[in-house]
Amino acid sequence: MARIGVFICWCGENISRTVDVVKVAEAMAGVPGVVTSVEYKYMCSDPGQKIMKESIKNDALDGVVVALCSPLMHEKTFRTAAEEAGLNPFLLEVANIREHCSWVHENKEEATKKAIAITRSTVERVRYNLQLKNITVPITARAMVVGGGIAGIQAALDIANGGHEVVLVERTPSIGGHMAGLSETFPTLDCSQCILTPRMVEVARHPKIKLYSYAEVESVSGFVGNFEVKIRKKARSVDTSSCTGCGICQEKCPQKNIASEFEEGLGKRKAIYVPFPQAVPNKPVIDRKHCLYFTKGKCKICEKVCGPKAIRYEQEDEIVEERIGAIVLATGYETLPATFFPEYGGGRYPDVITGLQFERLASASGPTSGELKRPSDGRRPETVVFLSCAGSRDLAKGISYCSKICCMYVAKHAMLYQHKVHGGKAYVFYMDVRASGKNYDEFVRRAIEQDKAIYVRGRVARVYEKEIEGVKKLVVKGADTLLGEQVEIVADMVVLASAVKPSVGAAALAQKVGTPYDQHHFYSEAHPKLRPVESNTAGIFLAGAAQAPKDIPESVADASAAASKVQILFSRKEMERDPYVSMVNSDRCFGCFSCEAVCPYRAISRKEIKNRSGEVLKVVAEVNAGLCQGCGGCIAICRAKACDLAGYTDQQIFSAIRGFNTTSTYEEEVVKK
Amino acid sequence: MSMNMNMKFEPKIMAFVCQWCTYTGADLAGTSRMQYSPYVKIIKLPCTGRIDVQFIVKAFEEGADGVIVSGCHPGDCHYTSGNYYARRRFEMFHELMSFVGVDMRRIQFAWVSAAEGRKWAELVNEVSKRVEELGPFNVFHALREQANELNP
Amino acid sequence: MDIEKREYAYYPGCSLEGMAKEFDIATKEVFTRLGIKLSELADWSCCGATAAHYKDRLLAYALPARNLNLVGKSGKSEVAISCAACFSRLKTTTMQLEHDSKLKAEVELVLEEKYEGGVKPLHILEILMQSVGTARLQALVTKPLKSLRVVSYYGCLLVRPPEVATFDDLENPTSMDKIMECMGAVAVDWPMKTECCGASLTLSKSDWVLNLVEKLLREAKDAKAQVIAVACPLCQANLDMRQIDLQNQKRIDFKMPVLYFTQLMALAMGAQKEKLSFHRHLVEVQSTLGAYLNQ
Amino acid sequence: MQAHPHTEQDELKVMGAKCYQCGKCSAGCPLASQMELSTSQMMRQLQLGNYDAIYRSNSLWVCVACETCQSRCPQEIKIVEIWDTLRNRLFADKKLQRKYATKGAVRHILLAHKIFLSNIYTFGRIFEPMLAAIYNLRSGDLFKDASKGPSLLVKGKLPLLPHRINGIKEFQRIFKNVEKYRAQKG
Repeated sequence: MARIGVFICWCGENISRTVDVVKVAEAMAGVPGVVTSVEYKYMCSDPGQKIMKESIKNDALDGVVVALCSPLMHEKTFRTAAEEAGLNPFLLEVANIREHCSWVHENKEEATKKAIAITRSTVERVRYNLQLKNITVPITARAMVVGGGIAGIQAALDIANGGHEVVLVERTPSIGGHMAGLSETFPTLDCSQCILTPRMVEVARHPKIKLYSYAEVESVSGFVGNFEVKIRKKARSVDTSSCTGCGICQEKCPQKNIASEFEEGLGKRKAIYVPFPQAVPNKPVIDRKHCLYFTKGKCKICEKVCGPKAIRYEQEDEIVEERIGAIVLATGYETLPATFFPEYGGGRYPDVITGLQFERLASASGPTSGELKRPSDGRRPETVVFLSCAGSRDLAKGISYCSKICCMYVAKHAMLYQHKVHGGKAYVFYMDVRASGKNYDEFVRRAIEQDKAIYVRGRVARVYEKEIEGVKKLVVKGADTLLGEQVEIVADMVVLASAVKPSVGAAALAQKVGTPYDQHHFYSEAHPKLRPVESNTAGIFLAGAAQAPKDIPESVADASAAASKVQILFSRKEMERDPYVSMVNSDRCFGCFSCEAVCPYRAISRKEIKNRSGEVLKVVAEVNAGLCQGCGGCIAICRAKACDLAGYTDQQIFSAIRGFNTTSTYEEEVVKK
Repeated sequence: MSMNMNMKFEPKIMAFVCQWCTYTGADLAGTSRMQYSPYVKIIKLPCTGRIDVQFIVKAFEEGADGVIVSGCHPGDCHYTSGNYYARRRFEMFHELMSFVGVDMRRIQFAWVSAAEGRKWAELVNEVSKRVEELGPFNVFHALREQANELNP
Repeated sequence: MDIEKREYAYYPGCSLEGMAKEFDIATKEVFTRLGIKLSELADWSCCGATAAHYKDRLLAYALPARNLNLVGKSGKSEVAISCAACFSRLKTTTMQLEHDSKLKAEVELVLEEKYEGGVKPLHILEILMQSVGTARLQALVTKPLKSLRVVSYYGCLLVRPPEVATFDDLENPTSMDKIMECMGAVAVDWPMKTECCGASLTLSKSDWVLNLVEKLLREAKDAKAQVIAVACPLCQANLDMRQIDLQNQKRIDFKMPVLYFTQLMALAMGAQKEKLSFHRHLVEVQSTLGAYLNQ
Repeated sequence: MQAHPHTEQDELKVMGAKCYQCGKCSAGCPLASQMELSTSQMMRQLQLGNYDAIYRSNSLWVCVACETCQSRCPQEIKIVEIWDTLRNRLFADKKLQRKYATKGAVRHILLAHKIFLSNIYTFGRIFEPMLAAIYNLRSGDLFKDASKGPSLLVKGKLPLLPHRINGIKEFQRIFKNVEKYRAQKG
């Protein structure tokens, strides 16, 4: 006969407001096998845990149900407490009566009934819980960082400086990310490249960092501590070991009118190119889509001029394999292109540009060497209109969230513009100014008070081009909602603070890695407050704007946090894991190996059953507990009912199903009482 | 299953959900305080790939009037392919159940991700409403009683 | 592309019987030349226009529903419409009644008959662009409107709301421009393609309409347009008629003929000028189009 | 300083709750300069349930339903639908009309719509000369556009005889049925 204890939490008023916890306790007290059933105001507090611990000892419990918040919150807390009291932690189960009950129902009678049913089902389930032991697996103390922007760079350096090897994978030909393209940074106005490039060089020189640039993650298998990663090194068409980075190939290449990605399309590059002068690695790549040799079959000028003979037209993509213990995803962001805004003429009018394009125009290393000129005719813009929330907080454009960084960079842009074009007029259309960082609001005030940016509260409905005295101008039709009036501004340039969204391919990478992401394809953190840089998948960590829009300081803080999480993981030689793995009953197994086919972890192997004389009687399936992740796919497919999943056995689940329904008449009696 | 005829029909609906996506999605509905119908009760599983069709049959046997099976969206499975296998299996199960005469409107397959608290609440309301309209699953429950009489 | 249809049910709309008779004539002329028959719906009635949906939402769906049922009864499933406003009302009705079963029941109640559904309202611009195609249009041009500078004015309801008017771009429509290019004219880009002309206020608050119209005409003039092409009777009336008021009240004479796009098409396809009723316009057409009329 | 008026939640307030006052509607409205409350201010009053302010303003009637606001609204609010409902309420309620629609532009615009509707009620289609004539008569603006009358007639723009549709009886029944239906529903 089981000896089960049930402990029900009020969670202050969170549960007790809609669930009559006393009645739940009464109801459970009457269930066969339940020897104690109590409720308490805050079960997770020290005194609350003490009640449970003492009961485990005094009532000699062999099963415990705690009815409270989601197991994601406190399952670990109570299992640890149970273990301290001498009970196998896996004999404790959580009944979720808060997130799944008290918070989502208003009617007290109905909620109480449901809470009783949930708790009762959990009691029935716990009867069949097995004593389990955590599994230990070895850890490969080697990290992979995906994405070579500021977040990836910071994470890689921190982990490497902590003494562990790091593999850094960057999709483009150089690390540096968006930060390398920024002009100056808020709220200090220090030059972006000046603070970033030393870090990039450090990455290149670090003995513990292996950099794969122009490379992408092909596949990831395995699990925390033991990932196997395949990386596709895209063909650069250049042998990086013999290339000296002298730049003569780039100089002589006749294909010169290709829109430069680094310059956000405002500058040109060659077909063989280094994206920007401070690139790391400072080795060129051939853009095969535009290269004359690859498109027309002749040219080969780069090969002719290359001193060290480093050009490799025949080079192919190469797949390399790496063993990795932890992965940091730092894949960053992109912004909506101007073409996304037909009402503002984006894509039709060359002087309607995005914030990132403005960064290049304002950057000393940019296509205009930092002089502000209109893309259309090179004239100095006398009036510039900045539109914040271009696409952000805009359900019609599919983006419900605030892009967070725009309010600050728009203020910065207005300031930089004023510094570069004295007497110029900067208008900023805004809905709210969200400047909630250290020295941030002061910065915005400075833009308004000292640099005379004219802030207009309202959105712009339309921008159209109109020739006035021989010059093409942009007519901006907005509203000043504080005055309740329409505003029309004739401008020379319109800058869209276009919305931040995750990089292209973020979701595809998440699927390869097996980690969740939200509807916008930002990576999901394990807990919004307490575990912001961990994903829900063990061993996968998050840094920077891949998780949500973030500015530089936040991305760096994230990256260092993720790096420290990686190092905590690497501080041990092996780690403990949940024991929820598949078990095979070799008496029942007849060796069809359907399980082997469905197992995504290659955890099923074949075991020969021999008689005394060594003859093979049959071959059965066997589970490698170190590899099994407990998905249960093998169990559902097994025709012989030979597999079962520890922690989620058929018996436990059948019993839980029964538990929901056997309560019906009983629960009603109690509730009516 | 006996029912007091004076009482309003309160359907019993059992939801088999995976712990990564739908369970967490239901948690999110809770943290967001979305109000929804109380008739759906959750059984947590590691993955929809773990769901044996026997669970569904068992649920009906034990008095359920409706069943929800919900996991991660295609391509999002934590275990890379569990939901894919589950889906294939349910395709076959679907035919089998229709063949034995189960009204398939009582079984709802869905994808609810960890971010879709709203979708979970809507799913619960939708299925509750439908099952309420369909009424108690007496045909199946009667079958069980007959079976019990045959094998006491 | 759809296989070209030879016959459509045709809903001219009230204005095309009166003020916009020339739109009706020109449209029929173009379609005849294309070998497409427009069979006018027997005993069609008013779509209710703006006034009906201001008064009562139910009335606003019931009046078009009557006409949609007439289309079904005539054995056709597609109805060609010239007037942008009628098109919008009829199409909105089909869309609303398709997914709002409560509204559909209400409409059937007041109609005293079933709403059959399944009818597709098409604006003639949509038919010309999507079903006929520019290549075929171009082939019929005999007197190209060479170097005639035309701005196309779409107004509101050819592009809005975007879920109803689906055949062109919301912010920068181009279908009429493309047709004008096919006719040999110079399709001039201008910023006022979809700005409202004041519409139904013309009856009650003509001074407001005057301001809006003045802005539109000024932009057309600034774009060095010679003619404005339109596809809506109310737009035409406002832009044409109010030029007389601008002369009288503000001493501004834009001399800007405002023509239905099918009039220009018919002209390019070689129709006799007498047939195109240019004399019905208040702003004199002859002096601008003279060269093309006397070809 | 006036206290914020508070009213019970209703269907329109719920629809209006999504508005975050960005002003994109007001910014693009072709008739904003004539409106006493801009589109976004109207939405704000709606959020407060201040129907008095909404009806006191001329905005509902200045609006020509060009749909510019709605097609650009970032919150996808059905602005025209909301305004139609507000207009429908006034059309259906004589008391409201007496309170809010007896003066100035509102009176004229409302009158024009009513005359338009009675015109199509009579003929099944619009008979334009009658429309203009009756409007001018009723509004007291006798000579409005009269100067154009003769030239329109000469140019053949105005037909001389009205056309009445054959199915005028059943057509008129639609109007009556709508009235009846509304009366039943209260």
